[in-house]
Amino acid sequence: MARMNMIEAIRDALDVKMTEDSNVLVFGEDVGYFGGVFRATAGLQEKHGLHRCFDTPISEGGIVGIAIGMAANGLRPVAEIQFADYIYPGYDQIASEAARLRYRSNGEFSAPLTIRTPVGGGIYGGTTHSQSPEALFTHIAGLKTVIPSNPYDAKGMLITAIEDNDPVLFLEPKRLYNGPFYGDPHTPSVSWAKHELGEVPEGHYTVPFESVRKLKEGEDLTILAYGTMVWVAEAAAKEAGVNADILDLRSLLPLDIKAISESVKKTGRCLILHEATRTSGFGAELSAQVAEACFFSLEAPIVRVTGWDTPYPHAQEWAYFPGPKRVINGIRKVMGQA
Amino acid sequence: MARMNMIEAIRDALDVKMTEDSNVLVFGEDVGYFGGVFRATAGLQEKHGLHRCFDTPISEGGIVGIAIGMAANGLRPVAEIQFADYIYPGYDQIASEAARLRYRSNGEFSAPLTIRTPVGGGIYGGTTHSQSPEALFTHIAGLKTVIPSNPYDAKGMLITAIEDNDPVLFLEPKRLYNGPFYGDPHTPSVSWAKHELGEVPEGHYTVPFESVRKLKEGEDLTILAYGTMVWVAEAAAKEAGVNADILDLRSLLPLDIKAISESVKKTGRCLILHEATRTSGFGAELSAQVAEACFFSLEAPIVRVTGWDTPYPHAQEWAYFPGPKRVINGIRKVMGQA
Amino acid sequence: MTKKSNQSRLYVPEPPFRPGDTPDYSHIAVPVDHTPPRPDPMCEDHETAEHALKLIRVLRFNGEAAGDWVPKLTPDQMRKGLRDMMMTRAMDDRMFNMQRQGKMSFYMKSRGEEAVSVAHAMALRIDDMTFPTYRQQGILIHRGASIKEMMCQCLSNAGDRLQGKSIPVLYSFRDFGFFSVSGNLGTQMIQAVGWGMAEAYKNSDGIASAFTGEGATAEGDFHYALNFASTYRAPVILNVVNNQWAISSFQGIAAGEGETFAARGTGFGLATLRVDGNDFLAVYAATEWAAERARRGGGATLIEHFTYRKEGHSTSDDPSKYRPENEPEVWPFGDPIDRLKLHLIHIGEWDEDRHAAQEEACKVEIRNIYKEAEKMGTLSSDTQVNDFTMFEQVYEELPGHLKAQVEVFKEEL
Amino acid sequence: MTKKSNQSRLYVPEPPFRPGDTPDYSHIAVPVDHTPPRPDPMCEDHETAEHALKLIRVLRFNGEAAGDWVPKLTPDQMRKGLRDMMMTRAMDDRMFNMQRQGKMSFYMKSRGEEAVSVAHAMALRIDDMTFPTYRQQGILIHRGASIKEMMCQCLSNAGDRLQGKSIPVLYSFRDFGFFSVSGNLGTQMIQAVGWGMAEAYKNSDGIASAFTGEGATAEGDFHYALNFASTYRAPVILNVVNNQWAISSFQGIAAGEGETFAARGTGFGLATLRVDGNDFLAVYAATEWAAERARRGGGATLIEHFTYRKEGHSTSDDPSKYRPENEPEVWPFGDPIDRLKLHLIHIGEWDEDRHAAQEEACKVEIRNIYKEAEKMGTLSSDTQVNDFTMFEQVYEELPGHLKAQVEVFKEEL
Ligand SMILES: Cc1ncc(C[n+]2csc(CCOP(=O)(O)OP(=O)(O)O)c2C)c(N)n1
Ligand SMILES: Cc1ncc(C[n+]2csc(CCOP(=O)(O)OP(=O)(O)O)c2C)c(N)n1
Ligand SMILES: [Mg+2]
Ligand SMILES: [Mg+2]
Repeated sequence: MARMNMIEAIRDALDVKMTEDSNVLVFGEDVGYFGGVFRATAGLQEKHGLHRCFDTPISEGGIVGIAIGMAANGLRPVAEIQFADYIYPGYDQIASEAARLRYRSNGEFSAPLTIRTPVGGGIYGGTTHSQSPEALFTHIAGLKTVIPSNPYDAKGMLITAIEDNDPVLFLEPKRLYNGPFYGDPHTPSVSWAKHELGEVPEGHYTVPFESVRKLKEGEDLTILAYGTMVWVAEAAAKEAGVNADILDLRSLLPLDIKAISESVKKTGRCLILHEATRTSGFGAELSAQVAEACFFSLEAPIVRVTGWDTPYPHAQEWAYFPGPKRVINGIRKVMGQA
Repeated sequence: MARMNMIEAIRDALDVKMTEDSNVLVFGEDVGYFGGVFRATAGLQEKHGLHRCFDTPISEGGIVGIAIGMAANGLRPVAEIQFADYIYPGYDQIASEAARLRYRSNGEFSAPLTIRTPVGGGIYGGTTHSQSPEALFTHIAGLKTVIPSNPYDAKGMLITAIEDNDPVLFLEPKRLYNGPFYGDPHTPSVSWAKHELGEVPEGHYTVPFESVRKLKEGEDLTILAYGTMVWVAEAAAKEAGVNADILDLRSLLPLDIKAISESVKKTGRCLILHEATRTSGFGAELSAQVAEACFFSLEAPIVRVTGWDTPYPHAQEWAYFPGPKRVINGIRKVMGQA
Repeated sequence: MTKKSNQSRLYVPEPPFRPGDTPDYSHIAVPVDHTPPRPDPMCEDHETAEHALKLIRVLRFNGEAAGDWVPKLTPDQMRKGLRDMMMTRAMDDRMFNMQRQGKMSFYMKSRGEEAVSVAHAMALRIDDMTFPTYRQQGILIHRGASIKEMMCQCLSNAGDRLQGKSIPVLYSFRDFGFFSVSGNLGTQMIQAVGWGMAEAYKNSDGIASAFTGEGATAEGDFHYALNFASTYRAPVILNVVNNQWAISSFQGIAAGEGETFAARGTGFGLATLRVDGNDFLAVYAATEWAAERARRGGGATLIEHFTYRKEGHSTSDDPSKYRPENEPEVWPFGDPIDRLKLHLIHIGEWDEDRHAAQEEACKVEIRNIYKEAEKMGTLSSDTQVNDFTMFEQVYEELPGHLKAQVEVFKEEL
Repeated sequence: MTKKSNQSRLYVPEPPFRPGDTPDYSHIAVPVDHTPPRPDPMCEDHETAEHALKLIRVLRFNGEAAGDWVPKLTPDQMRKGLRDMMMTRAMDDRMFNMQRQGKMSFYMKSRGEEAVSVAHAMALRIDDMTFPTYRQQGILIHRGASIKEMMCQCLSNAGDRLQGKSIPVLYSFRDFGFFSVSGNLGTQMIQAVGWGMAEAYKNSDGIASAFTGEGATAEGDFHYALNFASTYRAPVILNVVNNQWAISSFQGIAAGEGETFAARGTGFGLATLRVDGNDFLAVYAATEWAAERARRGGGATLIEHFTYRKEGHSTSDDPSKYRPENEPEVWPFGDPIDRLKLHLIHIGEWDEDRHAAQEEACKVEIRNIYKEAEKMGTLSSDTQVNDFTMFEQVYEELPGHLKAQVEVFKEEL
């Protein structure tokens, strides 16, 4: 066991897989010698060689494109997209190609690749360093979309992703790299060193995707969250004085709808959180599925607390971010107190 | 008044605007001399000149990119993407650029462009000529996404789109080009010539976006549909013998949630239809919004009837398509009969 | 290049001839000494810069094979090439007619371009992975894939290895080095580079060869392919099939002021060849050169195959709407089958009678294969693909939500 | 070009020097007769093919201006250019320091590249729309945009014309022909072509000029720009600022085996110039040439500005992690300010004292402007941007769902 922050856990997962399996290659913009703008691949080139971890041209479409060709040819590429905001030039290769190669060839070819990319706000990154585009990928059949909220999961899920025989989009909430973030930028940051989920086993282990992690057992309401919002949920529930079942979804597609509906059937109330733009965000799908599965148990309307339907502004970052206040207001609404 | 099919109505809208406003330019793959693979621009180059309606390289990113530059410089470009399945290479220019230019420049620049593109199945187009990617666009703040279901609306809404000062994605259900389609490929096609909505006024008129069109007044349940599914809804409701309030949404973003919730409050039941892949489809957003607005009026869970979470298969097209049987099963479920 | 105005004006290129015009292509008449010399395949890239602007030719119109690029092919090999092209054409014709009879939803012919696929395939190893578009069926025919299986794919019937998932012509034949064809233009170019990088990474000497139409070179994927192939010196061949047309758009829309598509590679430091795509021996020779270069670590070559799309874009297209009906006939580079035939006759290895007999034999063989294929169903008969297969191969294993959808689907049957 | 292996191997380019190495750039030492002749701006594109491989230079290291490309600039104009560069640098230095003090979230300097933006802007008309990246602040300074407004944008304060919506440096100044800078690399290139096409369509003689770093040429948008500019003969200048680095990646990652970035345009039939980007007069001359060509209907020019990024990529970057610390000093092309200064002194129009005084004056002026700007707030002070402005300018008018969200937001205040 070692204490790691989330970047270290991710790097460790890559290191474990690169050591185990010479088919695992790591590449992306600035990931080679330098080790990535968030340092997730620092030291990997030095340790595993220039051919195992290298820089690419600034071309997200090209990065995904070569990953597909390599994956179809037996390798296990792990590509980094520097910020999720820059994934769109690669969107066609992801959605039309990686996700559908197995289908269109009826299983003759497939694309077992992993795309890692940082998501979310909280670093004053403005419109182009803060996005959470998960819902644009959960609509794509053939792709898996997952998002860890802590170092332990990050390592285990990344290993699962690399070993998965289908393409996986692995989203990394950048605001959590150094520690859990409870939603208030003005209180000093906590570090993973002080959190039990910063305990990361050495070597190989996996965390399955379709397996909700329950943060807290509660009876009053169910809170569905993923990524950064998991920690905001915890803080807000505490502040609101409610006894919440808080579920960290880990994987959005596939989704552990069984665990989710069990919880909502128990509590009768459901709050859904995400940082992304509200309309057609993944919260919509969660809301629809929960209502479909638990209609007769619901005692109040499901409430979504989300980012606004605007680009992510720079100066107004904390007015955009669905912080504790917005979440608490949401809790009150679900609890019928507002 | 003239009888027009949907292609003719679209062409007429372009012609009206090109005649009225020399800033309106039309371009895309094969749209010039040939007039487009669906003939929507046939004759426009001959009538308005080579500079007003022309072919582009096969580069959806380039097409949207020049449209942004032109629109920012005072023109009113109308770009055609040959099939919506091919829009992804232009996704970055649409989502990151066209949709956000006004915001990031705080109104100093904007991109009043229109992108027309055919969507939906029903022509044995398989995975790459059948998609309905609307939900990938309704998540994008700054963009409007609309979809007409008949010639009258198509013309009026396209003129609205061209005159709109924000970027508009104008989706054309290709299965409706020649006539309404009631969901059964084995019964002979009907033509717009025989349908009242094939009556299209001459000259300039507009149909506002945020204005649901009620197909049928009913009390038993509300059916929310758009594009091709509007007509399938009509046929299925009839066959199921229910008295449905059928709403043709016309515009997905912005959405006329007021009219929608009035209807659901009245009927207490809601069925949502779309052809697109289910997970994170626009039906999820509709379901969430309806539940938020009408929770206490709902007598049964909202039901979504959609395409499957698979690519659109070729031979199994009609097994994929949410045809009358699936819709009727959905109706039964909403009515508590299943 | 068209003369420039003395003021900036929106310029929109137009093809020289439209329906009603009498096409005259004498300006691209074919000079005998047009062919540039054959450099060593491991030469520096700039040594092929002029090749991007010229046209590698071997077969003269009198049937002679001449010049630096004459490949060492035996008469048997050439006869096999001829037959593969003729089989390809016979199959195309048959399938086109069957589509017209409603047996399948769609079809795409490769008439006029058969040398590009057949000769190219012949110069590769069978384990070199090709990344084709929808007009390289000749690769499969040359490599001996089952024509019946190809037809069953087009018919989406019980014999379709893709179980009806894809539209006709988007074949996938891994064992024959034929990558699953995508309906999205261009995407395969950069994937081929990734495939080639993987070969190099594994220290294998396999290579990849990718095809795009000249129209689709405008996609970003083409640029990515040139760039990544250049940066990582990937063992790939990037082929641009310039058949003059992209549906209704003439090549000038994609080419712009650029003189050739091969020249697109020059700025990337790739080797660049431009070849008469209707000349079987020239295509073979250029491919052989590029394959050797790639295999030996010399990196990628961009080959422009200069040819002509003699028929409509697909069964959905009517080319008389946008080009003169007789343009295919007056196109000055002849027909690839006729030209190889003439060469074989010229060297005394073939004659008109054998040719006529072979033409008939191909037709009969294709007809017979087709009959067998059709026995397994057609799209217009009761499709014999089990509808439930549509849920398979989305993922390796059926996830929970798809299992649920299978159940919903059962209710509607 | 590095020697090739005799077997295909995955090749990954590496920069010549890494931290700890002693960088030696004598191999790109600067020949005196490197400069190609100046053709007529309306020449055929292939007449500039060699220009893509050479380097247009005017200023010798001894301060002399020589050769075909010496532009007709008065001493006053050159002094203005010098001052604009010095102001740009002074502002960059100040803002960098203020970022370090937490006054703003982020900043990006353009040290070493000031000639590229200032001289380029000087050779354009003010109504020519530029499509910059984040390192062309010199255009705004040259064109006389308010430095205070620029600073307020970086500070996201009450004086920010963008009301805090964008991160620092992503300016938008329509009245100064400065298109809203995008955080997404490359996208502006093809937009500029569209802008230029619109100018041509309107029969205006305005042109557009777009900038990309050499790293971002790998994006598809660069390819689209070359292609569409070529096809429609758009009146645009496409500038590649090759400052050797893209964050931590040396130019070889983007360039691959390609010899120059200018050569990327050759295959498209564009005019292609490659210019010493540290040479104010050469940048001016090349831009003037390209602008004339575009304005008169000659179409687009691709200009590679060969320069060097002397500082970190941004305030978030530490270049000593990936390149030798003294590399900027040993880079053989000198400093753009020093070189223009020397020229002015050489022709007797400037001296060391005046230069020192001007340097001090720029510093003071910038400091004073900054003080005024900071009075309007900083990101770390109570931000003076009204939070509700975040809902504005998403659309021209607030749609219903955003009105509802405004109400929800009110509840949390
Ligand atoms: C990304 C994308 N855009 C558009 C299309 C529609 N489309 C199919 S084929 C074609 C023309 C292709 O022309 P070319 O590349 O020259 O190939 P050819 O058909 O001549 O072999 C077009 C526009 C597509 N399939 N994919
Ligand atoms: C589409 C996209 N991908 C990645 C990034 C992240 N990024 C910002 S600047 C940069 C390097 C750009 O290098 P270059 O184009 O050479 O410009 P320079 O910084 O040297 O001026 C990268 C990778 C981005 N902003 N946009
Ligand atoms: Mg073509
Ligand atoms: Mg750079």
